[in-house]
Amino acid sequence: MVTRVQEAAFDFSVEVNNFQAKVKSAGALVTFTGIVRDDSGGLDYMHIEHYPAMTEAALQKIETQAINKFGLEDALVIHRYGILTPGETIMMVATAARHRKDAFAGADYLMDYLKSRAPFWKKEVSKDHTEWVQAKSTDEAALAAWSRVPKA
Amino acid sequence: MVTRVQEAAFDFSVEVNNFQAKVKSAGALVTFTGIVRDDSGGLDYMHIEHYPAMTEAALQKIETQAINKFGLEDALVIHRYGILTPGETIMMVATAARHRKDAFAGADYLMDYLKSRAPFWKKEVSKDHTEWVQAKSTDEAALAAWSRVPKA
Amino acid sequence: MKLNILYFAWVRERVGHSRETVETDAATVADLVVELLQRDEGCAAAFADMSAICVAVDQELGELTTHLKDSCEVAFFPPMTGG
Amino acid sequence: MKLNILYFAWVRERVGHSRETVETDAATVADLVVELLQRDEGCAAAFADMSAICVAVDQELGELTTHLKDSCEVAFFPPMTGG
Repeated sequence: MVTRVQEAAFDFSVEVNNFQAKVKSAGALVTFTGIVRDDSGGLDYMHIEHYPAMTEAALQKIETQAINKFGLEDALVIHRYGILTPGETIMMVATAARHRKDAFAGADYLMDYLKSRAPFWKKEVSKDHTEWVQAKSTDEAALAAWSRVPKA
Repeated sequence: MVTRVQEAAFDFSVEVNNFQAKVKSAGALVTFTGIVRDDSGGLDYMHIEHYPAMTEAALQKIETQAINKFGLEDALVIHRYGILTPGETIMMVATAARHRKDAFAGADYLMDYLKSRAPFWKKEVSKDHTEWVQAKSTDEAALAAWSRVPKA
Repeated sequence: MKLNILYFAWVRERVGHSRETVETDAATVADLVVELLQRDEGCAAAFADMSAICVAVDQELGELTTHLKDSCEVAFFPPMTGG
Repeated sequence: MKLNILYFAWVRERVGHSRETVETDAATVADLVVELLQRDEGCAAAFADMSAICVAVDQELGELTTHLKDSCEVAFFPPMTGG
């Protein structure tokens, strides 16, 4: 299990290769990559703030939950903070499982929990406008839905 | 949209980098990788047979369906055939979407359809045993479930 | 009329070869299967349980009731296991 | 007792700084919020709608009713937006 919080960019290829090399009995590997999107066409950058004393522990807790709930062989979470420009990779997760459905569900679950339980805040900065990304009411609903999914 | 059927191994990193470079407006990228698993510890290799005249068209049809159903920015499918040993990558899909849930659902949908509608057959060859991998009744049930998911 | 028939996976193994051209008057897939069933032991074993076999006509999934026409390609195979 | 208070995102922007140490007798998060609300305009703006704010006590998510003890770390922030 790997959890990393960092300002620097990471190399998705290297991370996935390292991850895959460690999981010998997995038949299924799922990755998710989050990328800074520029919907308005005017975004200068996204500033991601986090709560250093809490972040790593929160990510580890979420990752452990996902591994246990879906019987994953392994999981990986990398999340960046600081200033990121459109097209840059914000974060990634990877899950490895014997079977396909568990790998998918594990990655989806990780993302739902990272969204609402990992202490990051995103501010979108454009030339004439600055705005904090708001949580959606559907984010909490997504977490509640997982409690109805039986354990693997 | 890219669809490839090939005997040779492919480089996951190169494929994902090329894929990501083309999808400028995506905020979410999901990949799935299928790997030859050796459950018994005695698997020599897996022999994957396919129906050349049909395979490419079947993959393109499945990919187009996924793109339309989930409003994907793009999708990628690469599937190998021939002799593959434990740990080797059988196939991969990648999906890019503006939003996370569509990228996940698109990849999950692609895999469900590839499983039961792409003309591949897998034979597991061990020293003292040879066995065709059997389709599961749950495979068809998975396809039926997608017809209940509203279009994006 | 002439049909090109292809066999895959264990259907191919039981029939004993991967492709052949047959001269037949079979109007549907079902008619063709009845002919093949009577041909030899290998075919009889391959087509003993039609619920375990899929068919494609000209590379499109078909049914026992699918009509055949001259020079079409008929493929028989077990349920697919891609992915 | 002494508390270490941290503010993040727009809560930090409204309060005007990211951390401070306060001397207080607040027994719960709610008591502390009442004190902060009365301090200045920035705090009043930050804590005007407590339904829009989350709290963590010693890096664990808490509630308005969560008890405070000497030297603990209290963090106020909007709902998280990771991923």
